[in-house]
Amino acid sequence: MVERLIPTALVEDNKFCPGCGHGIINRILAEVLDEMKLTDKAIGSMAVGCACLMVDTFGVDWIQSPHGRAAALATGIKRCRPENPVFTYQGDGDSMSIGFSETMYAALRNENITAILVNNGIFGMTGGQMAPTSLPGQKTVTSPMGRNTDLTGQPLNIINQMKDLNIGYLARGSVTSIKNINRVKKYIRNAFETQMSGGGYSMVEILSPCPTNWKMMPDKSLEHIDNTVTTYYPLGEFVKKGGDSNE
Amino acid sequence: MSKKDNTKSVLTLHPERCKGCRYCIPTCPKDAISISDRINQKGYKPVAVDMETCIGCGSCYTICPDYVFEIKEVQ
Amino acid sequence: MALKLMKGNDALAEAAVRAGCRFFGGYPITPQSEILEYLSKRMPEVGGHFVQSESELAGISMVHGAAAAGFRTMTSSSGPGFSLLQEGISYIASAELPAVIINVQRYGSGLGDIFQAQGDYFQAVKGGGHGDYRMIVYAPASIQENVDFTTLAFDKADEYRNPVLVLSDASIASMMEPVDLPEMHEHDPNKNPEAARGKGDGPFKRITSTMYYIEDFDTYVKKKYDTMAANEERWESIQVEDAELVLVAYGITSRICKEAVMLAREKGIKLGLIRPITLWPFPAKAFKALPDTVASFMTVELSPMPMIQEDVLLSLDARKPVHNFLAGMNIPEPIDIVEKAADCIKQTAKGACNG
Amino acid sequence: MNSIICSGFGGQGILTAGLILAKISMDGGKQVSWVPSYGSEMRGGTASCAIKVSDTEIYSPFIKEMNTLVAMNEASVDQFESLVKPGGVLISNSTIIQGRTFRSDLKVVEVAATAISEELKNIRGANLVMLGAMIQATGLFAPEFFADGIDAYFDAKGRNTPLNRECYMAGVAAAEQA
Repeated sequence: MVERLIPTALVEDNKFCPGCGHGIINRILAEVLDEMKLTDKAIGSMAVGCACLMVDTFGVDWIQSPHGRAAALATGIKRCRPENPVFTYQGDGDSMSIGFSETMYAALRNENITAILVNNGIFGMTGGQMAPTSLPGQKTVTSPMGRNTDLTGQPLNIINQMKDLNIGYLARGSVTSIKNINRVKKYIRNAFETQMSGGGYSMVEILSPCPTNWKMMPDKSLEHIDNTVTTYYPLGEFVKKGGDSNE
Repeated sequence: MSKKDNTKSVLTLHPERCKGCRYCIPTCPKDAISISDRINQKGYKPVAVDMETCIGCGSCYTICPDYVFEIKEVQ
Repeated sequence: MALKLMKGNDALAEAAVRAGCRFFGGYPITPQSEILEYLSKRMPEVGGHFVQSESELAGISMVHGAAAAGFRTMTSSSGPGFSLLQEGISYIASAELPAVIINVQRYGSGLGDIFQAQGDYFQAVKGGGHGDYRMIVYAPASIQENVDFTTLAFDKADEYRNPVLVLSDASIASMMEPVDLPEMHEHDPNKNPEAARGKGDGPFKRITSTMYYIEDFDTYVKKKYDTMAANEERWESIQVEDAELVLVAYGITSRICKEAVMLAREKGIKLGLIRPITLWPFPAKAFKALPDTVASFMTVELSPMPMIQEDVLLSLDARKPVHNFLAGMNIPEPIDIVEKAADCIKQTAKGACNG
Repeated sequence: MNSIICSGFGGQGILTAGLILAKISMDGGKQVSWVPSYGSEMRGGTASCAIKVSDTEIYSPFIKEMNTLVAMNEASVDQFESLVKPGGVLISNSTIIQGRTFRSDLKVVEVAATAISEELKNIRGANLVMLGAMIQATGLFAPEFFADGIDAYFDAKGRNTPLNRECYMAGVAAAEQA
């Protein structure tokens, strides 16, 4: 199939900044839901942050979570409605800073949900503050001299936190190239297939550009991910209890 | 695949959605995409596609964050 | 109908189950932990779900999710944990979802201690969370009322699509009394078309602050809470018809005050009692309807500082003196209440009207 | 209105004794309340519970002055004897509480509850011995009615033995002789 049509879940133009990776990730997620015929059943637990901008543009049932609590809301939804695909869509600030506890405990309980964690190394919506995932030396509006790891600790690698847990699926991708985007799509599909087969917690972390707050041109942002960010956050599948997707 | 059943992949462009990030330009294997001179309703200079050169491979669709491109099969 | 001898926390938890509650998320903290313990066993028996959450923040958020999915749901906590619930309560109110919250009050700010107290009054009735919302707050005074008001709380949460708080305390939590439990009630989670269950063939649902989708939200939300305030006041008045001084107390304290009223009457002292059953809306109507004989009031509170006094003064337009009997961490003795009340009656007659 | 405090070491079954009393009172058509008070230790600390039994509405469930004190140990007497109303009943576990002079305005029944329960090979039944003495001494309920109540209580828990009733009846008998 060469036909590439805008998936049905994308009901309006997105509201992200030029070059923002969320737009690509939204489309891949929508494609997977469409292809798996899950769009009509899916329930999303939405983070606070740039993810909020999806609420009118991404056409699945949404529940707006308080900042950081998306995984806890998803737990409540999934326990009550186990037949529905339930996912969180969160940035790194939401899922790994204020919501680190909720994110980790959903994984520790092996909740049968899918977490889409978008890592752009920064708090985007609030104006580019340092995130737990910001790189050493990274200049942000709250680390104007560059992130000092002596004072702020090392960047948080969520995959390392989760890879030894009893969970269903764990992967990290990026959206910097056709190859990487196709790979992320496969990861997201694997994640939802894990959930739909009752395989437990599935999480896909996606390295994504934030040209606006990185103060970088979009093309340079993609190069920055490939050349620098992935050295801290290697790509790949880290936990895969089920088989390959039959895509 | 498309050749077998005599269909052709044709690009549909939605330039009003374009925010001018230019991800598609280096991604296009045929260098068929450029920035136009006009300004769209979002206030950006949208991309333009040389339809003669385009092979409908869908690379632009894949990289575009703003759903500017679609590839349709036509007879 | 067979009466059952039950502990306050257990009876409350069973009432929730019988009201159709099928999801509970919560975190251990004394003196509410028995609610968790009870429901961890009971929920699976009725096909419901129990999650011991990693924190109160997560617990209330799980409740938020379950409520959005259309289920009757509850969390419970005490003191420090109740503080952590405020974030979620505000969000649930803002999304206009029904949920029942239990606060089994314990003593003190900060860590405090595990015994009975009434110091969470302001946080409960003035709204501990951010923004423009109110909650109906029920103050049970017996195990039967723990059951009755928890049951009612689920109905009112559905009726107004708003969280409802049951404000219990450590003594009601741990004591036992006979209760008449209601029949089992099943709640249909799909009854509300707005429940999240996947969009199906219809439009997708956005369960978030309703302010985004309601025109003239200011007027809408004010009307919502004005209606609740106007319709939901509940109270009990005892011997106020000829009283000179009316005691005001809620929950467990009101029962000690009832005894004080009886004791006072034996001594010829004309005491009455207004027991607010709803703390929000505060039963202002009870104060408007009093006879002229009532010259002053005395609140009796398990707190070192007066709290309900503020709402009594508002209900009276501050026209009459309101004294306090502040028991702090000690259970007050009825005789001490009577003696202080007699003293206040004398003071009021002399024209003194402070504290 | 009858107000009763049962008090002893944690683990002596004192809360259960109060609970059985409350349950049987409820089944007997009375209004009841049961309020526990115990130290932080699950076992070995001082434990007590306050029971009110009444024909009319119980206002405060708390007890300051009581009609009856069921004391399983010395500490219980120290803490509560002065709060028993004049003419009230004090049941004292004389296996543990020995050589003590009690208030003269109380009806004191000394019963060797722990020893009796040991003799009957039901060491955990000392609380039932105390309850038997209490029922006999106060006349709160007919002793046979209460004995049936004890059987019903343990039957409902699925762990009754005839020894429970025996312990209780031994307490009744001890109070009769006292």
